[in-house]
Amino acid sequence: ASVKPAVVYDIGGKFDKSFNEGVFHGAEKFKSDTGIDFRDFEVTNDAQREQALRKFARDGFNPIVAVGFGQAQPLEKVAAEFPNTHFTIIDSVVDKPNVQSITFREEQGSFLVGLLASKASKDGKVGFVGGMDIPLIRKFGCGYVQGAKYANPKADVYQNMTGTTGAAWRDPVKGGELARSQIDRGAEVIYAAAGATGLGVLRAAADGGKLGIGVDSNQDGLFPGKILTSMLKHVDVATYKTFMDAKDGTWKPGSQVLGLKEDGVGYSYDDYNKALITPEMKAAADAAAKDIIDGKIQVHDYMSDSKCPE
Amino acid sequence: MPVAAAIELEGIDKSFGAVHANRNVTLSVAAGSIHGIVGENGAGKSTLMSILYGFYEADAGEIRVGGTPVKIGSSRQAIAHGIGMVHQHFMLVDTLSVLDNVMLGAEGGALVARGAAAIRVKLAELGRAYGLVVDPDALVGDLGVGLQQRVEILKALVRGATILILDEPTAVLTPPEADQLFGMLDTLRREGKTVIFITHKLREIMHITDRVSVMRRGEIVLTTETAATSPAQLADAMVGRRVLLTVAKGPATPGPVRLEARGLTVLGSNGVALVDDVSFTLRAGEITGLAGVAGNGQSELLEALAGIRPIAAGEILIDGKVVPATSHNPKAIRTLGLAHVPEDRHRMGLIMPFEAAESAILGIHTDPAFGRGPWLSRKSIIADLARKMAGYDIRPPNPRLKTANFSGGNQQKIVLAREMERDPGIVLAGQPTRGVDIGAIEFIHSRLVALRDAGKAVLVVSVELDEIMALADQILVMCGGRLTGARTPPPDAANDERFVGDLGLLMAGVTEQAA
Amino acid sequence: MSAPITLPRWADLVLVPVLSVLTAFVVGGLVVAAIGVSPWDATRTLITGSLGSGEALGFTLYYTTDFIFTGLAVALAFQAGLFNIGGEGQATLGGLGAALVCLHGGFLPGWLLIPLGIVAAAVFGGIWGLVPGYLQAKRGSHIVITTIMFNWLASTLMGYLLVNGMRAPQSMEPETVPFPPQAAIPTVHGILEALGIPSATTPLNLSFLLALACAFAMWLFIWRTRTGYEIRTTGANPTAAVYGGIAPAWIIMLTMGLSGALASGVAVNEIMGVQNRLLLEFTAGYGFVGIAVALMGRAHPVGIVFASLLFGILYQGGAELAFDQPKISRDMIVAIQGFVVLFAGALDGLYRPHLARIFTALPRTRSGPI
Amino acid sequence: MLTGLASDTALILASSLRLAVPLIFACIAGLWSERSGVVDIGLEGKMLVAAFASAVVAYQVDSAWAGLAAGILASVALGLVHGFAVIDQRGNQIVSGAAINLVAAGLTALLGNAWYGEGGRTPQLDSVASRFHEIPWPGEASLGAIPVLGPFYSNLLAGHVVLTYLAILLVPLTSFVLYRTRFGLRLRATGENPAAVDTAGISVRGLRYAGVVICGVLCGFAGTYLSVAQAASFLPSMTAGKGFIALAALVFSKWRPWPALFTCLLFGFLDAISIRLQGAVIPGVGEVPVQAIQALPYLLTVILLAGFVGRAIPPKASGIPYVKER
Ligand SMILES: Nc1ncnc2c1ncn2[C@@H]1O[C@H](COP(=O)(O)OP(=O)(O)OP(=O)(O)O)[C@@H](O)[C@H]1O
Ligand SMILES: Nc1ncnc2c1ncn2[C@@H]1O[C@H](COP(=O)(O)OP(=O)(O)OP(=O)(O)O)[C@@H](O)[C@H]1O
Ligand SMILES: [Mg+2]
Ligand SMILES: [Mg+2]
Repeated sequence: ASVKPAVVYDIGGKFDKSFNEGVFHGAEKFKSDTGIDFRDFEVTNDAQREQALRKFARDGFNPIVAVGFGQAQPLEKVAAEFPNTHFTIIDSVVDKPNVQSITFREEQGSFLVGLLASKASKDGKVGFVGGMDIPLIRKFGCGYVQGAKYANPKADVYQNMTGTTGAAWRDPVKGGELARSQIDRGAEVIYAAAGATGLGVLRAAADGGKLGIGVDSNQDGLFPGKILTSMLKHVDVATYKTFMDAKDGTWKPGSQVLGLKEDGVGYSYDDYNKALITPEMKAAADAAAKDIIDGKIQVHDYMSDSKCPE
Repeated sequence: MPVAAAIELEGIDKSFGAVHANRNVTLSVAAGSIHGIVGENGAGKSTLMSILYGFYEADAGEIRVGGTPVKIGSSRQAIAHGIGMVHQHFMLVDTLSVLDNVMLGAEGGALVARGAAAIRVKLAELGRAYGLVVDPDALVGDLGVGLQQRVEILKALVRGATILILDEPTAVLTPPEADQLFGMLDTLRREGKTVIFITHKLREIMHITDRVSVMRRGEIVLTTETAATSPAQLADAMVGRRVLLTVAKGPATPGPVRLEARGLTVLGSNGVALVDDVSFTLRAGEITGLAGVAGNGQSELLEALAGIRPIAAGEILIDGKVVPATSHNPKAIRTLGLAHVPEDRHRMGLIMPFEAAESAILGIHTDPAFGRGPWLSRKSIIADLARKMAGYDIRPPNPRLKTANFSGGNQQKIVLAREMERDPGIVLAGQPTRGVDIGAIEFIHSRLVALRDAGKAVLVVSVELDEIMALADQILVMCGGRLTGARTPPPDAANDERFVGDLGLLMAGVTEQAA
Repeated sequence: MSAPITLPRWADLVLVPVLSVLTAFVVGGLVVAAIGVSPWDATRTLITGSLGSGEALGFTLYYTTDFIFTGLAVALAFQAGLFNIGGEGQATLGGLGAALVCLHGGFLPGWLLIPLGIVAAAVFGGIWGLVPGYLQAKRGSHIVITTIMFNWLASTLMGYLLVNGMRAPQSMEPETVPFPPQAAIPTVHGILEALGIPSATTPLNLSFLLALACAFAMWLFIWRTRTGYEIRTTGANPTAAVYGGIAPAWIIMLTMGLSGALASGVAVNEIMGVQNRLLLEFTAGYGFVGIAVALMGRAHPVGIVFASLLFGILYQGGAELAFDQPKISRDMIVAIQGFVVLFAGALDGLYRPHLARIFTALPRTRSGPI
Repeated sequence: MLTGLASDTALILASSLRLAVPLIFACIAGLWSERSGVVDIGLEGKMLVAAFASAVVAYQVDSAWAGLAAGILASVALGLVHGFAVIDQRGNQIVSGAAINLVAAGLTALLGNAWYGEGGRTPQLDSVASRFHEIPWPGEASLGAIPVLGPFYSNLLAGHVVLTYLAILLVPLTSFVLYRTRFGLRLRATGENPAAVDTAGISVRGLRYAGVVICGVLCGFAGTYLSVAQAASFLPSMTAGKGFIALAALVFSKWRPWPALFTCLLFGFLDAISIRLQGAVIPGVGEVPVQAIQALPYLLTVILLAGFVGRAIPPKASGIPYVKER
């Protein structure tokens, strides 16, 4: 089938060093593998989401990837208008016959990096710096805390959110200060789930002789030897697969929840951090991953009840 | 010419847009002399001096200093040619000390400290030589106007001025202060310095100057040895026709008290009493004149009576009833029948960017005559001003012209028409003829007298003693915020030397007890 | 010499702003060229993308609606001599007001719920404007600084409420549940379709008419009522206002309250007209655009409607441009806005002397020397 | 215990200082401009442009100092636009400042995106030469061990980037130039009564341009600090309102250098404390919401402006174009 893929990013923008960027990388990979070009658009206000989706659909683009939970409402409308166009929404669920919904179990990946952080620290003092204070980010934090406590029940997790507006994704200075304050209190490993703000967090950790943990894509190479690992959220894979499936005619609507089992989330282990993750740590993480997949460990999802078990 | 000319102006011309402020002015000032310049408001005196001082640039003409043609493009060049100027509106920085003000532009080095020491010495010398003593460390904003003027003169002298221009220096001085100034000018003249002295007061011209020039409508219409002229001749030259210095009015028939002030006190922002325990009454059918040198609390008193300034102590009674604190605001006081012609029409009385018709309803804009309920009917406000324009001969008679585009005199008439046509019981008129030509002055004076004769209580505040004496049935004098005296003028008061002298003492704060 | 520059009224109201805006566009064009995009292509995309089709026009007018509201808000404050930079925050609070009514008033019929929502938006936005007004009038705080602080406070407050209290349960997004359907302000395409006229789906809704009505109402209020007169007097000459028995403190608070209410029209358009739920940052910087709009429109409602249309074209056309040209990002529009404010606002004296010279020369050449 | 407290205090103060540095530069920048009579709400925009230019040049040339120079140049250029608009063209100063903020926000993001294709972000400054680094002081570790005083030495005094020390030095320097030199005297007078300066034979225009240029230079430092010292790249709208906070600080300090320093440190402290306070549990109230903490500086600004500084009287002539002939 001839595919004409398109992507509509969320307000954070294509280069948010986070999931929008992951989608972009997946689409780029598809382009370089197949030679099929794609179109994309960054929305700047709420009304443009619907506008962009409709415009792409009308211009015959198919499939169209909508990034971010903010697109759910507009997609619901536009998907109904264009029943023959295939849509994939990431991070939210839209129940329509021509929509594929992909969500991730970020709490599971965060659990694993929490476990690693706890193990990498001497006395279980670790930190978490979130971007904007929204449920999704609390979900990351909650999984992280559970992992850290799983590895060391006495673990101490410092949690900070950078802000309450969109600017919180783009404030590395504040991120850096938050990280420093956690370091001052004794944190040895800091997990940044904060878009570009995370760069400041990781840098502060590196400068302070501590370890950072990246998010979404593999950020281990940013400060080699100073980043313990990255919590991987394979939006790139999901995007690539959507485009590929569409190309091969195997694209299917419906809802997918990608967790550890589906290899939707995970942690990075490569040349950059081999020296930081001892075999013992790796074994513990892999064992926990297996237990999660087998259901022996239940990682609580903050989104399910807006609460995080203490 | 027997004496060398310190300054020669030839063919100076200057326009501000439509206003032709100086027309082909030629003037020669002899070195070592005091040269007076007189002329009506707006005649172009200040403009001419500002050109000489490099503050404005002339459109045409030549300036010669000591015989050599010079180009004075900035005040810096004027200073370099030995010219110093004391402006009509002081050019001082209130938040700086006297020393800093004097130093400004003559610091004597990149660092202030070194120059400051030198200037301190100089100030002390000048203080001794001319009796110009000022505390160099006082903040200029804290000084009275008299002392501020001293600072201005010191600024010029410190810069080594040999030619000193004084623009209406005596307007802000009490008679004794003025005498002291004249003493100083005399000293300067004896030292061979040249003084150009601008004033409205013909007495002063006759007293101190060697020569005098009269300006009218931007031109010099007369230059003569002072000894060879008379006040009457100068006045005629200023106005261009014979001047009636008196107002035609019959005897007053005072009625009941309309307004009474009891122990009024008004504080300035720094807590100083600007009006200090002032009590008086205004009667129906009588014009009360409030005399005093500008800046002695008259303005504040007027604004307090009109409800604009809060009163710190005392009370105001209108028709025998105390005005409660809740009614002490312009709106409520207006409804009690008080009209107020403010001293400064630009700042307070009018709204320059508005159409004249809109300026002409300020303060009465809530009047039901101008529209139903919340609405303002343009038709009726335009018709209203059109009617008043006819009655007050306001030109051009176009209510829709922008207020700013009327001449000063006509702007003043708009204010007067607005305030007087409301048929108020009490009229407060602050400087009603300031900046207004002689024809309009006569008109305004006759209006005020007509109001009196119609049984209104009228208070006229003026810094022009002649105006007070021409109009008032009762004269109050203020100095330093206090009422220093109340007088009933004798017949032909203006020519009564003793009476004028008495008022002068009161204006200087010399009260009966002390006298 | 620096004569008082008097231009014919039409030149002052039309020619000078048009020249200023043209200059801004020329400078914008230079920037576009500098980053390697043909200004001509960009202009073509801008125009066809904003006016070339029913859909484009719908979006353009939808943006125009927001800008009319915020432009009027800034202009009203201008009339009283106040600089209200707080449109963002006021609109945000307006959204809160509208949402509270819409979420809790589901039992009401639409004809009652919609007006109530609008009133609530106006009241909430008005209060958020009135408080800085009060602080300026009574405490002497600088209104520019306070309104900026209030923008931040509003977005923080909204963040808190949407994450903690008002968020739809089970929802990822900091936003409320959708409003009941009858709370939605009818859309233009919905109406057209109901009339059997096929039309593109756009967010344009009847708030547009409300915006136009507000423009007319503001004109009536400012130039035809006693209170409007008091506001203008306070702005033009505060001392004269006091003399005239006008209490500036009251006028400042009133004006800021009304200004905030006008700004919350953005909430009516966005929250009740388009999104039908309350969400974060729906104001999207429209409050700041209002400053540019008000300056360009000379603080006059008619001017503001036209300036809003221009900015609507810029926004919609600019989005198309960003669609078409990867090198041009959404920020281009912000920069052009800045140029417009600079040339139409701060540098509007640039052409005046030259124009005045031309105008004074014209009749002379026509009538010949006298 | 005591040592722990001292160490905590020192750390919070050090954090306050770091956060205050851009405010100090910007606030003193505003002071110079407004003391000369030119109101500048465009501090924000100038900082942003400086942050952008310095990050770009520091990256391209691989030199932090070249970045600083570029930041200063860019900021001064924008300042001159403001100067031209308000000094020569007598435009409205608030409006011109607002325009500058918009132009800066738009152009930096636009150019950043056009050049590097990362949504306006500039590349990370990874090399040592391209960033300002914290300068180690002798014996930081050993002296830091001294109880109570140690932490203050090693955390608060030592180990800041060079710009931080410059920011602190700037205050006495400003104070000296403003109050002790001819230039300062004239500049202050210009802000209060330009006519007095003019009649004293001094160019008002020259002094106001001087004020505007100094303001530009200092905003250049502020912006460079943000992108080249504090962060390691430029990000769109990374100033995040610091220019306005600096303006508020200027009002509090009543346009005086030393109080300006203390006000900026206070704001920095509020910010630092809000970072530390996050997640803290207050007895009886429970965990303080992030939002409440974050609103604190804004709320305090409003409250301080409304209550505690009283009426701050700006330089009398600031905001008013100097027009000789009405
Ligand atoms: N800067 C200016 N711009 C425009 N017009 C001006 C300016 N200065 C003075 N004028 C006008 O020029 C004319 C002459 O003014 P000038 O101040 O020289 O008068 P004057 O003789 O000093 O009057 P007064 O006795 O009131 O001081 C007046 O009509 C005045 O309005
Ligand atoms: N800025 C202006 N724009 C347009 N017309 C003006 C302006 N200023 C003054 N005029 C007009 O020019 C004429 C002369 O003004 P000017 O101020 O010189 O009057 P004047 O001779 O001083 O009168 P008055 O004695 O009443 O003050 C007036 O008729 C006035 O309407
Ligand atoms: Mg004069
Ligand atoms: Mg006149």
